[in-house]
Amino acid sequence: MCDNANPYVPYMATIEDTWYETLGDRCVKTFKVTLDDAAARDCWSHKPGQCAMVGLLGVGESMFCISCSPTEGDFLRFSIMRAGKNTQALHEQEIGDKITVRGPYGNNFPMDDWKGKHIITIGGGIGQAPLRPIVEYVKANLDQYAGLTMIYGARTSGDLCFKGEFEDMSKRDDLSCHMTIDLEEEGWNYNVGFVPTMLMDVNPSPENAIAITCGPPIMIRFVLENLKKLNFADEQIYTTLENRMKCGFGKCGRCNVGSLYVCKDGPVFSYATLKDVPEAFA
Amino acid sequence: MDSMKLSKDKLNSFVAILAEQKQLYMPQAEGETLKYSPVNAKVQPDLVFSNTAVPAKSVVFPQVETLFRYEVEKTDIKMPAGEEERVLLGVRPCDARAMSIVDNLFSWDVDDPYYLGKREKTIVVGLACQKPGVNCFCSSVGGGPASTEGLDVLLTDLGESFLVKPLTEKGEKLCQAAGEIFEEASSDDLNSAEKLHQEAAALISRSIETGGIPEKLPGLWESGIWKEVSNACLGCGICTFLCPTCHCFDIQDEIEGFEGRRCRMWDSCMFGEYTLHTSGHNPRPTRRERTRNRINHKYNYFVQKFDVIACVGCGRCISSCPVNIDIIEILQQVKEAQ
Amino acid sequence: MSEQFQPNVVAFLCNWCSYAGADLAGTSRIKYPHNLNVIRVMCSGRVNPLFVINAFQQGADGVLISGCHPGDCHYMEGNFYARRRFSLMNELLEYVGVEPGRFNMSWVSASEGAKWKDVVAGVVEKAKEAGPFDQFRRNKINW
Amino acid sequence: MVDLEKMRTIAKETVSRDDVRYLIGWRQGTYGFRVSPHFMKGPEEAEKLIFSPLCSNNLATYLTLTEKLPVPRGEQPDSRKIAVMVKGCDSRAVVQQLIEKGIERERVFVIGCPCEGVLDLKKVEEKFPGILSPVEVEWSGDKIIFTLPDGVKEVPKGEVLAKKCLSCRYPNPVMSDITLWDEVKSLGDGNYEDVKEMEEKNPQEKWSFWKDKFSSCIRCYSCRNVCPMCYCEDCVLDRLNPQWINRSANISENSAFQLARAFHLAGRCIECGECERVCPVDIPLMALNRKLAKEVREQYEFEPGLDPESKPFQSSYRPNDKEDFIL
Amino acid sequence: MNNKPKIGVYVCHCGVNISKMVDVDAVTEFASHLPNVKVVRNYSYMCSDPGQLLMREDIKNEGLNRVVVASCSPRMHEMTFRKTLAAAGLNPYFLEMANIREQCSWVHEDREDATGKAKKIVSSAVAKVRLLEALYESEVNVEPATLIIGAGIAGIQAALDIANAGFKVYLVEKSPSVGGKMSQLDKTFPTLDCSACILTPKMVDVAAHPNIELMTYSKVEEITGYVGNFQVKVRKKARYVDMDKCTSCGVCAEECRLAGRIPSEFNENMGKRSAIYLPFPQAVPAKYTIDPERCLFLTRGKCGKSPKCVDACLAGAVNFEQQDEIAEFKVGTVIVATGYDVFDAAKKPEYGYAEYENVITGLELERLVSASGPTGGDILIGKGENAFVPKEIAFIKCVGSRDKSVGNEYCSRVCCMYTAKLAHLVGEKIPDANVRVYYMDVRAFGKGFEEFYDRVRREGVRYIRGNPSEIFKRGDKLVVKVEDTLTATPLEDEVDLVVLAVGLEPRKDVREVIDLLRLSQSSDKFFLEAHPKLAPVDTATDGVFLAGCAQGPKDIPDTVAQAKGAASSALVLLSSGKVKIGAQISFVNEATCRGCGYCVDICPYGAIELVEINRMGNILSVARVNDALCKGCGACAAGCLSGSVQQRSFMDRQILPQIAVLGVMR
Ligand SMILES: Cc1cc2nc3c(=O)[nH]c(=O)nc-3n(C[C@H](O)[C@H](O)[C@H](O)COP(=O)(O)OP(=O)(O)OC[C@H]3O[C@@H](n4cnc5c(N)ncnc54)[C@H](O)[C@@H]3O)c2cc1C
Ligand SMILES: Cc1cc2nc3c(=O)[nH]c(=O)nc-3n(C[C@H](O)[C@H](O)[C@H](O)COP(=O)(O)OP(=O)(O)OC[C@H]3O[C@@H](n4cnc5c(N)ncnc54)[C@H](O)[C@@H]3O)c2cc1C
Ligand code: SF4
Ligand code: SF4
Ligand code: SF4
Ligand code: SF4
Ligand code: SF4
Ligand code: SF4
Repeated sequence: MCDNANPYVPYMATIEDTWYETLGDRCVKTFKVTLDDAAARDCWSHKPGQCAMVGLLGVGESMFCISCSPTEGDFLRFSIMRAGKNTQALHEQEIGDKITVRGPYGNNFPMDDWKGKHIITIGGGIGQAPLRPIVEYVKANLDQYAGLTMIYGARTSGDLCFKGEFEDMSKRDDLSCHMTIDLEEEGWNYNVGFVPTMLMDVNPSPENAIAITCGPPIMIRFVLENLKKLNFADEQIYTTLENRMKCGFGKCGRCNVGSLYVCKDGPVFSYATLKDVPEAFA
Repeated sequence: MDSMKLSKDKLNSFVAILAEQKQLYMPQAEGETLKYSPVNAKVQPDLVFSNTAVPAKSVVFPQVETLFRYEVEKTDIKMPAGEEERVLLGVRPCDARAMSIVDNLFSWDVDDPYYLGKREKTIVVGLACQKPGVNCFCSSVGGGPASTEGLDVLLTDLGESFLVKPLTEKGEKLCQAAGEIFEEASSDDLNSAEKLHQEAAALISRSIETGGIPEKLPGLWESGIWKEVSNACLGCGICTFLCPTCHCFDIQDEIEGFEGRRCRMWDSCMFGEYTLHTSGHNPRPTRRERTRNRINHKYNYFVQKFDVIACVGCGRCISSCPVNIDIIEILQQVKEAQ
Repeated sequence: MSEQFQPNVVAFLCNWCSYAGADLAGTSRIKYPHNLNVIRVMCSGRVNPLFVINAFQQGADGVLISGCHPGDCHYMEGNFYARRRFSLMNELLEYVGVEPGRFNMSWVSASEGAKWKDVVAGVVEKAKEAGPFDQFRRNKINW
Repeated sequence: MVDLEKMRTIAKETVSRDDVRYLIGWRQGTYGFRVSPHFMKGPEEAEKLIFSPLCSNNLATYLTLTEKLPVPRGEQPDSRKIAVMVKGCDSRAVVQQLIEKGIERERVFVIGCPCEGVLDLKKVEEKFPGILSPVEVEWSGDKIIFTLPDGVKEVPKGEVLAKKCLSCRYPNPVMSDITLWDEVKSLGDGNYEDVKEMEEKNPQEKWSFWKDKFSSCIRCYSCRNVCPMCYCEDCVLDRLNPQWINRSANISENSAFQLARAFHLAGRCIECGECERVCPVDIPLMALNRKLAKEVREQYEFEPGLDPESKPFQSSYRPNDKEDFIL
Repeated sequence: MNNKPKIGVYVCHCGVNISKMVDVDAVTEFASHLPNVKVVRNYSYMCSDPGQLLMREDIKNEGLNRVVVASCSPRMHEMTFRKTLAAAGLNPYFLEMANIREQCSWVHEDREDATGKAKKIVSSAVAKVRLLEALYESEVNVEPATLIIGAGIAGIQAALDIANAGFKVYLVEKSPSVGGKMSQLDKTFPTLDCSACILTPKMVDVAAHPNIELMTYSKVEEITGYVGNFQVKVRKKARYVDMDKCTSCGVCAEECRLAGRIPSEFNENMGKRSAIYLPFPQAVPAKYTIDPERCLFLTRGKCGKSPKCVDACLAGAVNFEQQDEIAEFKVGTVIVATGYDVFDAAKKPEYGYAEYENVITGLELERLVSASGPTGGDILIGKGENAFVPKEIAFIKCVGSRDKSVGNEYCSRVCCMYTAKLAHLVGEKIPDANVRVYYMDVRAFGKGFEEFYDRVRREGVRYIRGNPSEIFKRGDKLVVKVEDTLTATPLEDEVDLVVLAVGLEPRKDVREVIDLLRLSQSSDKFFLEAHPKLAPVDTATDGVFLAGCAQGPKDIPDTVAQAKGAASSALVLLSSGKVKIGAQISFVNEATCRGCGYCVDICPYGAIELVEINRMGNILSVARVNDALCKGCGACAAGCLSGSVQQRSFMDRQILPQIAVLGVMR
């Protein structure tokens, strides 16, 4: 019964584990959840880049990208920034609490098509959440890809998500990992500077490479510019969009950019597709 | 099944039969506004030609609709009761056509169980228009005063009687159920109906040649006309709430005591919050972008996706817009723009 | 209805006068009906007129706002604003057909325990007379 | 007397000024009796300007409706004036906006148009149904002259004028930088007969009237959007946290919304009647607004939108405000 | 971090006070099913040490982060339990009290009803506590200085006390000299000390004190800021006389072209002065001042060939180039001691004050009996040749006091006694005078007052109970028309002099001070104290105190006592150096504020102002709350249409769930 008859009805899920990625007003908390229903678990299959509607009965639901790769195990992870009504309520939930999940929605990063290529992720702030599954996926199948370069930045070291993981990865010599923050900080041993600048410093070759970027709009704008300077072709550049959405499967309107529905045709888009789509970077 | 005739003095009984079998919806005046409301068998039917303020979409896509219910702090989800069979009587062809257009969206890729559930259980009995409104321009967008798209039965007012034309299996069944009260229609009746249809079409005074517009719109993305045509817009959303093809909705949870429900309700792309991100960023920050989206959605995006213009020319958005933002005028400007 | 209708009144009391007056009624062991429940605010001026509408929506059969007598406001002016706001709210509610007596406002000082009792008794009585409020109670409409 | 030539000349002069960004006036609409706001950027657009009994729109709304887009770094926000044409009631909206600091005096240029009353389109369209081609309409004493496709028709004012105008006390702008023509006599004394009539009814009658009206509200919020006083960045009616009013449209939420809106306009509503005019389901919103306006005027001797220096009604009090309703 | 609320509900039996009428067990059981409730306990006395210990342990062991105590009124024990929370390391504002005693068990008679109500009260508290936020009290430093406005006896006394305690005082006086009304008095009741003799030394002290910066002939132009941190701007008006050079010899005044032609304010316009003048001989500072409104040079630009004063002054002190100076400084507290005005007797035309020269006010008589007065201490009525010594003298009391027709309902408190005093002094000066006093009541409430009143009567002053209706002239006599209400006989009393015992009124220029500090007035239009009994020297504005007649009519002993009270209140703040700021105050959501300023108008404490912010390049004005001024009434929050200003702990989103619970639970 994998074809869920009513797409509006969520699965119940239990929070297995939670922790804070960042602190402060707009802190990010990661939730590791499993679906309660065994049948639902069997049916559920997501790919890097896909999202899900996570919510609470009585509060509402919001779209989040699934920030883990299916290669990590039979669970889901969401890294959620506290921003408004739903996310605030979600942040209050703790291990053992029930939340609702429906999905997975949207397309995914074409991990298969990218096999044999050098994968470059360029993330900023909470924008690393959709990129993390790529990283994990490639890490798990490192032999199938030509390499993995990660560039990740945030305003301060306190705003970096998944910092521990990055620290571990930067110790590995089979990965190229670059962490940066906007301004100098005491005890910070990695790079300082904006992500787009970092990109130029890392200077990745476009040869057989794919660059995926996600972050605040202004960062994306400059990263795209710089990727062009580095001679990346439009088809080699990917990003994910996060327009407001309510249903997740192309009914409620609102998430469209031009004639594309982010929830169905996205959220993953290649720059080749997006560059001519009005509103894509609005 | 062939067309039949329903004498006007039998209209009462026809309505009573329908109302007994199914939930009957008819245009009813609520205060000074006409909208489709459920009626009982005793209603005095009054099939008038003036368009309802709220389109017939409200019957299959109600302004508020419960998706499911639950108890606060509990985990089981209770589905609303199944849909009842219903008949929609006196629908204007444009409204019916709108439903068939919206069907595309709600059955695209993922079926929408609520809409389609209602749609399937609804028999649409239309009434051919004879007195088009000032702002009707259905014939410009592929419809007409006697268009049958989306209808199960079409009635034509012949004066003393209605010509009843079943159009679908559902429609035929409905007519059969009414049985006796119909008379046979003569070929004269058919001819005069045809004539009335043509006369009505001729009465439509507003029009716009829509050919080429979908193709032209993408090129006008940055054009000055959007600012021009949206200056006066209030962002009120009347044009979309009352549009029979507008189908956007919001989803909200509502709590009453210890029970809650998740429901959906009409939303409008003319509202600022529609696309507003929690961060405060809004990809469509002003009425200019919203107006542009409204027109593009109807005349460009929908065409790209489903190959049909998502506008049926009912003229409601023109008549109801408080500041005379006139979609025909906008389309005219689109055509003229360089 | 064989059982007598027990109304549900929501009251907003300022901390310094009316809440203290209600406390005094308590310390003086003055008895009054149980149908009124209190939400404490610092000043009657804090009561947003929309609270009243909301209370009716949420199931109150009556609403009471109570504060210090004019001139006695702990914050000097708060009750003057409250008076102006609720005088209008009162007019508005009556105008749309909310029975008079459902919405009430009173001045009860910290020393008026006895008056508090009278106010409660009066307000509850009026709500009883008016019966259950269902004009625009939420009550799962169209669920 | 309306002098369109003068209106256009002044409009031309005004938009040509360096310190004026654009001018908002009225122009003939796209069909029948409709009129549309005219945003005039240059003198060449002056010919489209009109002023007639059809010009109901309160253009002051646009002074606060215009979105403030982010200003690119290094640029200055456009601080030029916006010129706006106002009738008597509209001018009160401008004054009230000044009182509430919604606009700054030096950012507006107010062109006053003394007004002999505007028409109620519903009445007009009932009288002359199905008219498509734009119609010219003029005042003429106590008559309105319609130049219809099938000839000129004279109609007594009383039959077609908007209700608010029949009792309007401020037909002349109460504030303007320039007034286009001679002042006109006020048509009414602003009595509240209709309100009093409703007040007479018993609660059941009142509610059955309002229940009917409130339940047909589709919650499009046009009434709010068109209101020159409703320009909150984030209206409480839309807010999700806390959620004062649920989104769903039913008698409970609709009533709460209606009462909240009316209350928010107490002592602020300048009775331009726009909210009622735009309501697509014909809810008599003015009856609510006027009720409160009546109380504010009769009991507090206060009228909004008259004196830019005055304190807003809702943020002031008098020690001797009435309190006969208090226990 | 916002953790999921883990609520502990503690239901108190209060001995049997609660449990007798409320089924505590049922409430406990009920509360355990409420959302987010982790621990529910009941106990005989929650406020007792073991009761509090229970909570502290649960907070620590069960990880509770919110507490509801269902017991007595929050007015009783909110503080107690807040401390309990704090002691357990929890923010004290995560507490909500459910009052099931005063407003439940004690007032209901049916156990079932009372229990039902207790459940509702607890639910409502739970609904709110879930949404409470941690709050922090803050402190601000107090600038160790005080501004005193007005240098009458009140201001002088307060200044000396504070300065002696070692703090800086800025004493600002409007007129050219300190001293106020007291300096105009001759003797003071009831002891008949000479006013100048007791006042002058203090005036001199004030000028000489190292901690006092005296600014006479100055005006406070602006006060901004809040308790502990007031920013003050004072305009020191140009005197056109160099204070350092002037030796106070007075030659200039003698030489002045207008010498003897300008009515002297100090002498109630009875004597004359020059355009360059010393208000009175004992004036402090003893420096001359040029009256800019009268001086020929200053008004016309020309005074003969050259101004006589300039020529006359050997010290070269006259300087027409002098400009106003602005002094700016910071203070922690402010004392308002601006005094009073006497009632304008012309407002009672029936007494003919404006018409007849032999109708005078009490204050004028003070000047006439004073040795430093216009007549050198002789009671002479009329000018020059015609001046005469009155023999038949009538006093009329309560002129402008206790009189609704002129809008003064209050008693001026000093007129009874100063009438007695003046009657006595008249007797001293004119031994054969016949003095009678027309009165309504005699109020001799103070220490030694009754004795003094008695003495004056024994001296032969006649007290006649009656309120004169009219005074008119008959020949060269004045006729006082009155009914003796004790004997009910109408009288027409022929006299030579009528003295009106005028009452005390707020100063005509009081608006200036109101605008400076946003002070309120009581119904008598004097400044309103924070509480008539418990805070008579405080105002609604923290750090601002009242002294002397500015707060209401009073005599000198009371004035001095209150001045000392104000000084000590100011010293409390100054010496502790810090003031605490409440936590349950308001804040503005600048993202939604529409800058309408309603809240600014509404706030009784002037705690909100509109500030300009830059939102993505657009300059917008939005409201901002000054934490130090906000008292947390929440009036602003209810008045803000867009809900942009919210009061902490009483936010809309915290109250609405309470309403919901109370409404839904039937
Ligand atoms: C495809 C996609 C992936 C996302 N992935 C993540 C993620 O991994 N981590 C994360 O922290 N956030 C993510 N977001 C953003 C997240 O959905 C919003 O932050 C969240 O909806 C805010 O909801 P709220 O109720 O707290 O805010 P409120 O403003 O109170 O919510 C109002 C409503 O607006 C909608 N909404 C508001 N902002 C957004 C937004 N930016 N995008 C979409 N809908 C919005 C929500 O549906 C919500 O119901 C993603 C959004 C999209 C569309
Ligand atoms: C006729 C008469 C006789 C009296 N006799 C007696 C008596 O015998 N015994 C007795 O106990 N009481 C007597 N009183 C009462 C006595 O005068 C007052 O109690 C006393 O003067 C009060 O002093 P004060 O400092 O409060 O006010 P004031 O003496 O009025 O001093 C106020 C000072 O503030 C200054 N000031 C005002 N506004 C400002 C401003 N904005 N900025 C700067 N400075 C300002 C004024 O110039 C003045 O110097 C008598 C009163 C009257 C009218
Ligand atoms: S109805 Fe008119 S004003 Fe309202 S949103 Fe639509 S176009 Fe704008
Ligand atoms: S305009 Fe009319 S229908 Fe729309 S929200 Fe206002 S009252 Fe309701
Ligand atoms: S409430 Fe209506 S009448 Fe009043 S100002 Fe607003 S739009 Fe005009
Ligand atoms: S209804 Fe109230 S909150 Fe909403 S825009 Fe109008 S004034 Fe503002
Ligand atoms: S009342 Fe509200 S909207 Fe107006 S200035 Fe104050 S906080 Fe802002
Ligand atoms: S809570 Fe009261 S004191 Fe504080 S800012 Fe608001 S109105 Fe002023």
